[in-house]
Amino acid sequence: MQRIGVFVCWCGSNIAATVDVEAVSQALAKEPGVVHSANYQYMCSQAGQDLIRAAIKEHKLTGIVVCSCSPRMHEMTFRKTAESAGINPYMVEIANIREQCSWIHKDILTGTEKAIVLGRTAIAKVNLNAPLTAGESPVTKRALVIGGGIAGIQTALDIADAGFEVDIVEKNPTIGGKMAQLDKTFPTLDCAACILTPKMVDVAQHEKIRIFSYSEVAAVKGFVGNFDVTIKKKARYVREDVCTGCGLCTEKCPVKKVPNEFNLGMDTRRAIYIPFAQAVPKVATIDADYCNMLKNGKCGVCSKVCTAKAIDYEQKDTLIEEKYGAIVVATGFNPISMEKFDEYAYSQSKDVVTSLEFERIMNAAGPTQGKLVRPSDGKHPHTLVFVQCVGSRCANCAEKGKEYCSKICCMYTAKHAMLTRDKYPDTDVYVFYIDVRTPGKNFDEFYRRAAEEYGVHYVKGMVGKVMPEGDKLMVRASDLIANKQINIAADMVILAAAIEPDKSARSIATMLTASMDTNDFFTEAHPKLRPVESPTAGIFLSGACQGPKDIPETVAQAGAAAAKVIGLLAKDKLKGNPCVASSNELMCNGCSSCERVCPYGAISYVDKEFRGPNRTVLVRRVAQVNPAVCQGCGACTVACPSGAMDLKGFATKQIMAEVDAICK
Amino acid sequence: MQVNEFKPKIVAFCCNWCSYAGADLAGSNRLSYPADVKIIRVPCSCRVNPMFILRAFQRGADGVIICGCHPGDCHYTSGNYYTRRRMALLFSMLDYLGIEKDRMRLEWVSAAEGAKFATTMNEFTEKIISLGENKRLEDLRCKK
Amino acid sequence: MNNVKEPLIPSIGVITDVRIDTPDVKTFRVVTPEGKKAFLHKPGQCAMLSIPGVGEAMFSITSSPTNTEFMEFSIKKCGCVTEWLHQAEVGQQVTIRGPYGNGFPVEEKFKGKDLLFIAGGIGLAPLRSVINYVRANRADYGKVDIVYGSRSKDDLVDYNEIISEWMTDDGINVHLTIDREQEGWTGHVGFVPAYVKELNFTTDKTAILCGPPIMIKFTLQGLLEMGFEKTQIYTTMELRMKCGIGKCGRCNIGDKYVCKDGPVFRMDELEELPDEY
Amino acid sequence: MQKITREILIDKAAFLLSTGVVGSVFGWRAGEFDYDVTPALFTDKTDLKNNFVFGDFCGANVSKYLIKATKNAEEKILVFLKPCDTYSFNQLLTEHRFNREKVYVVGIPCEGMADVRKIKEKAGEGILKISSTEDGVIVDTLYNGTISLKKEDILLERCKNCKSKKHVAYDELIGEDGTVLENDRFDEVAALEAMSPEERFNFWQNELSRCIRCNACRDVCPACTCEKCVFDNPESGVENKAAYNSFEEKMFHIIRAFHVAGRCTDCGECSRVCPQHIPLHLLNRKFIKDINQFYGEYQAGEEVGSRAPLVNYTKEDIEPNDAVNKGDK
Amino acid sequence: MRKCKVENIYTLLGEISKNAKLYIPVDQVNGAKFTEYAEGLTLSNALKTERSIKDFFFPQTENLVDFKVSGKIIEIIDNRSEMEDFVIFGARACDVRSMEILDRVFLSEPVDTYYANRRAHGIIISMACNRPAETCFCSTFGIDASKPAGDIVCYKGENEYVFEGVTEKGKNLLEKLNAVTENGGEDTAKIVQTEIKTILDKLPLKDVKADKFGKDKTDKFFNAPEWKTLSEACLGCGTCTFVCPTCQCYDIKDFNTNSGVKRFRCWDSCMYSDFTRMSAGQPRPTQLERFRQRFMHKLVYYPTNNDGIFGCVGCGRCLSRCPISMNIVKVMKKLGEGDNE
Repeated sequence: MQRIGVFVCWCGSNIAATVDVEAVSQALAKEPGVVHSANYQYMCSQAGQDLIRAAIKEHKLTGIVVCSCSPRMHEMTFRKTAESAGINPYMVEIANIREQCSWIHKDILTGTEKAIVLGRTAIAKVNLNAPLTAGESPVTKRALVIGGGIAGIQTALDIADAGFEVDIVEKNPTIGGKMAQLDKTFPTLDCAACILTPKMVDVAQHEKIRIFSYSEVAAVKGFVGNFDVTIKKKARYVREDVCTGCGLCTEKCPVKKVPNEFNLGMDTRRAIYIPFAQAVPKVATIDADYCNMLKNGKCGVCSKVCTAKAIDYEQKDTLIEEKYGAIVVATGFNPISMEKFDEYAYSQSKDVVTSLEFERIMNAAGPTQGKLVRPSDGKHPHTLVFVQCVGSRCANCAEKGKEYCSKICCMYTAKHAMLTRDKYPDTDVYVFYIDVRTPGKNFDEFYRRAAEEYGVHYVKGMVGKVMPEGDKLMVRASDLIANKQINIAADMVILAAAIEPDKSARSIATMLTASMDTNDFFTEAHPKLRPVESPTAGIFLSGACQGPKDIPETVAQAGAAAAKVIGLLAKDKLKGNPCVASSNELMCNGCSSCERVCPYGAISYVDKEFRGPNRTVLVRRVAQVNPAVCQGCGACTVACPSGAMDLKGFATKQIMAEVDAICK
Repeated sequence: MQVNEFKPKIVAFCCNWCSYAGADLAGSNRLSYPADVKIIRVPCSCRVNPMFILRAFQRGADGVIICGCHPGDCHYTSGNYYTRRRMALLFSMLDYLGIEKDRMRLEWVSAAEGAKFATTMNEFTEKIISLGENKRLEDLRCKK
Repeated sequence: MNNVKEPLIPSIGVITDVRIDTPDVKTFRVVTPEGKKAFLHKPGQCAMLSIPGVGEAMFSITSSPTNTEFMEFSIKKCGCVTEWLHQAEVGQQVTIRGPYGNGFPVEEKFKGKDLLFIAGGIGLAPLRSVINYVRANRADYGKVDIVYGSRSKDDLVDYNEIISEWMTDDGINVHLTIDREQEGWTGHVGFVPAYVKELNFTTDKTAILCGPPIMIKFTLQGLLEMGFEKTQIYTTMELRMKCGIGKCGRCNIGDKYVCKDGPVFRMDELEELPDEY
Repeated sequence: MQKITREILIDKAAFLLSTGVVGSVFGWRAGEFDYDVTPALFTDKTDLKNNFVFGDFCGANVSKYLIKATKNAEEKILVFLKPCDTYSFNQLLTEHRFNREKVYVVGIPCEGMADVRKIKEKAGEGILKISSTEDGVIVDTLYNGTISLKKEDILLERCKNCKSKKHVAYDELIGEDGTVLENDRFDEVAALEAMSPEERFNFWQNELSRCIRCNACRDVCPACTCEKCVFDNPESGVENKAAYNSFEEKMFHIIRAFHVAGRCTDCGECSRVCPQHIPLHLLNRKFIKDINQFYGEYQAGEEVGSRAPLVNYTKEDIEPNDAVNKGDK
Repeated sequence: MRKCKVENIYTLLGEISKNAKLYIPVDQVNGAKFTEYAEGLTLSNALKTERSIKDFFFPQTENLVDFKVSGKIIEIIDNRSEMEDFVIFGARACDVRSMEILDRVFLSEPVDTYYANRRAHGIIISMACNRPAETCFCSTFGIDASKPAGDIVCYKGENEYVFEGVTEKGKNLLEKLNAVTENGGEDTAKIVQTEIKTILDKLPLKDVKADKFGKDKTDKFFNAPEWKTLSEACLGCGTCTFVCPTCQCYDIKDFNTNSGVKRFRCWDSCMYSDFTRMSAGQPRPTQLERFRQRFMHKLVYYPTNNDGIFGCVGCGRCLSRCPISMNIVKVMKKLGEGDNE
């Protein structure tokens, strides 16, 4: 039998206001196994923890029940407290009498009664707790960064600078991501390429960093500290180690009409190409969908002109197996498709563009060499209408867009409007908005400059319809402040498309067993306190894959994720989660049910000798759990009909005791 | 308050990653639901053994609800899919044995769905109150 | 004693003392809530102790019938009931019913004889009541030899009593042995059966054995080789029991019920039983 | 179709024994009467010739015995399996319960086995002799003279709705193999489903309250091969030896049915052996019916190594709340 | 002797049920079962009830005692209530003998008070077996199916039921029924007995003999090689023990309710693998030992302790219930045959 100490927290008035903490601690003192029961204002405070430590010593406690806030909040805290006083951290259970009790019940009688039941339940469990020790596993001192945008680049650089090896897997032929496509950046208007490309070069030259460009993560096995990752290096038909990036092939290639994705299809490239001048690695890639040689074996021009002999039409996708200790997801974002927003005539008129397309138009390296012209006729536009929140904040149109705010649109639209007015003072620029959101350093000042100094017409209201009429785009909108309908004959309409996580993220999340929210953004382990970690141990989040964010925020998060990775890789050994499944070999009959439901492949079988009746030896096939691989879900425990499989920390007996205590 | 008001006993198994967090969120947002609902934290809804559910009824529970991550969102990738199969068969079997089918329920509640958690518990409790005391799966020894 | 009328309904016992004997043996003192001895018994008889909800188990009463104040049970940790008991503190109530079994024929057969007690490990527990009974009625019995062995010095049950009381008694020879050499141990080292042979007792004694099956087997062999008759040797058995009154069928071996007809058997009686123990 | 007689089987067995293909034969041993045959292992040819029987009363599914028998056997064991037995055989192999190499399976056709209870119901107590005929049996009785009964009236419950005459595992076949049959085995389940919950509750309350927890259903079940059943294991938290009240009876049967769900081949042994005549197969069949309906047709034991529905899933599975409400629609 | 017309039997039963709970065999869906008498119920014609009358005196489960535990304090609660008188009508000779066998166990010192209490309040009206079955072999154990024991013996003739008071209890009850019975019936009883005897001679198991078994035969049979083949197919279920009218092994279990501990007794079976398992080991490790124990107990151990009376009554229930059709007749024949060689 345990010697249990019960500690009821007031949480200031958070608990004490609707739960009679004194009554709870008195009632729980009578429960079996309880030898000490106390209450205190803030159990999680230093003083509160000291109180627990003292009681452990004084009453020779073997188990602790803390009636306080959610275990998701302070379970760790109290486990550490217990450990520091010499008892096993897993002898601590939390009764959640704040979130599940005091905060939701107004009546003190009800609250107190329920708190007692919750406490009793935790006591019943602790009575059956056993000390658990975490297993140890070694750490592979290398990190994988999935995605080579600014988030991935920054994370990789920070980790590598700390002395650890980092591999970046980028699905495109070059790293750089969305930022490489941008022209200027708000609110300082420095040129994106000027600040990004040096970082790309740093990455390329860093001795600790390897770039797997034009590659994808194909499979992930293992667990924190010990991931086995299969990387698929797609065939680019150019030998990376040999190609000098001279670009001769891209000039001679006869296939000229390939839509250039870097410019969002607004111009063309060749079948062999280097995405942009500062690409890293600066290596050509053959687009197999267009290359004549690969399609029908007729051409071979690039091979002929390549003096470095880098062209290899026989190249195949290769699989590379690597071990990593930590994985950072930096899969980024994309603007949503405008297909469903027909009211803006995106598909009907070339002059209706998305903001990212506009960004390319404004970019000196873009399809128009930075000249603002209409995509349809190359004429200079005079009236430009910017539409905000296209697909963002769609509370009532979730089937078309997103419910969330895409966060960056207000600022880049201000930037676009400002730059347009700056370069082409002859233009009329309208911005239609629901709200203008500028909560960042120097953001509001930036927006006001656009509106006030640059004379951008900000109109609160939404655009109802855009109709192409002749070479004009008739924009019908409402002005909510003036409370009237307005019609504008525009030359160009720029849509601030909502952003969404990259489509590849979903399958990556599945491979990583990392959870996602309903919008496919990766969930963080804690929205406030652990914003750069995934709930899955060893998986970290960097950049827009976790939620919409601008460059400064992305870089900050990238650095934070790197710091977390460094913290992990700096350890030689990792302590595992001791709440893992284990099989009672005496009960196991080796039927394989558990193995089939294990999502981690943590269960294997061995033939083992057992003592049979009359001094005989029987060999039986029995299940064994690899505690380092097991994540403790418990699926196997229910699949096992013999009850041979149990889960430490959530044992069948413990849960049954909890059921009993609740129903008592 | 009425003297003979039926206070049902309801056991809610909540997975640690989604539904328990959803319950926490309900708490943080002060969304109230009946005190008759008591939560047992399990790592994943797939830890819930049918034996636990029957045990709860034996010990006097009037309703049992299991909450897990939405399909596809399981922290352990597939746990809730197994739960879904197990519970579909178990509930169907209990119904077949003439046990009121509304006494047991499976709901998917994400960590973000504090409001859903509270509504679900309110609705479930209401349902159980309308069904009355659990008579068909009771163990008289456990009645006071 | 209400137990005569209602054999399956226990009465309350209170643990008034817990003594740690060895790392896995504790001795519990049990009295009624009024502070009296729960019932009278013979040496070698047993009682059913239980903790409601945990289980009931049979234990031999280790204290002597001549002790009129309380009963003692030396209990080795080896199952859920015993594990629970080992956690119990003074003041804990348990339930008790008994006495069960035949006990040793201290009056009928042992009187006037020289006695040789041979015990191994926790096997001393049932013999202790006889030894103390004999000590209390010293005049009725001849010379007493006690051979007691255990794994180590720390595993010798009742060590203090052996040293301070038994060894100081006249006419009692205590021969202690442990399985392996141990620092601070100056006594004999070796297994009990070998030690018994070494001591080369005269065959006019009545031998009383208790210990693990392997010890019994080899000691018995040794005694027979030394010239003892089977009718001179007694032992006490342990088997799964539930009712204690020879009805539930669990401890049935051949035509005997160990809880009622045993647990004490003379070797020749035991040999007649089918080989199932 | 060739009628299988004991002589044919004895000859086959004797041949395989003498050629050393097998070291022993698992079959049925004659009893006191014509109907009380016992599964038995034969090693001796004389014993085989004198005591081996095969006939209308060899209903017992002997596949489970192979677990024990193969453990001690040095040589191969010959086993005669009826079509339905082969499903259990495969299921046991799926669960790695014995070594296939140690068994030599001779598949034998089956025209349905007789239920002596039904004969007694019709012919009364005092049965002196039962002889098989082309389409039934002739019963000599103490009190009612000689009675002849039609086979379809005396078939075992499970044979009335035979699911398959096809052997899904064998090394050798005597006679021709049959096919998987269309059958009405879910009709009884459907009839229960059509009742009101109250009626269903009363039905099962009445049936299950007769349970004496002798564990025959479990001990005979080829899917119940746990080293130690949770109901025998004090550590499991659900151990109960004798059902004290109707809850424990339900608990036992629900959990047992759940544990074999997806693994039960519907061999019907549980109902056959129940001394209290509880139609336990209706629990297992309910699970099979649900599985077929929710997750697609699945026959346990049809294929060695197939993945049981409860250790499998699809992302589009039915929601439990919809599963129980399906009847309301 | 007293008699009553066949058509008046329900009047008589009604009379009995006025003063005590009366149980009569009634055909249920799955065989005859002793059912509490109520007007409108019809007596079963079946030879045997599915379960024996053992259930009335030694029920499958019964609450022995309750405990309340709070902290270190235990309270013992004996919650037995006053036992009502009851009458069982229509017990067969074998079942009645089984009571004698159980009495020797439960009523020997120390007396099992639960059993004794039920015995004291129960009256058994036995009924001669008009139509013994092929599985009957009570004569093997010296039981006369034409003249059963019991508190009252009843013979069912063509037109009348005849009653004979045997014990004091029985005679008293019969006296109370004077209003619904009349004197006589001796002839009918004789006729019934003779008829039964003729049939008994035709039973297929009439030649099963128990004389090779009995007192002090342990050595002879304990190590017989036949046990291996006999026990080979045994599933280790408890069917035979639970339908057996004389099996009386039990277990004592505690059940932790939400508010206390209930200690109850339930049937157990020596056929179960955990029957004798203990922390120190398992004295009967395989089914062979457990199987042997059951039959040795019935045929050797019990007679040794009980003046040669066998622990089997030849009711034949195990013959028809065993899932694998293994039974005591096969055991006796096989072991007996071994003896001849």
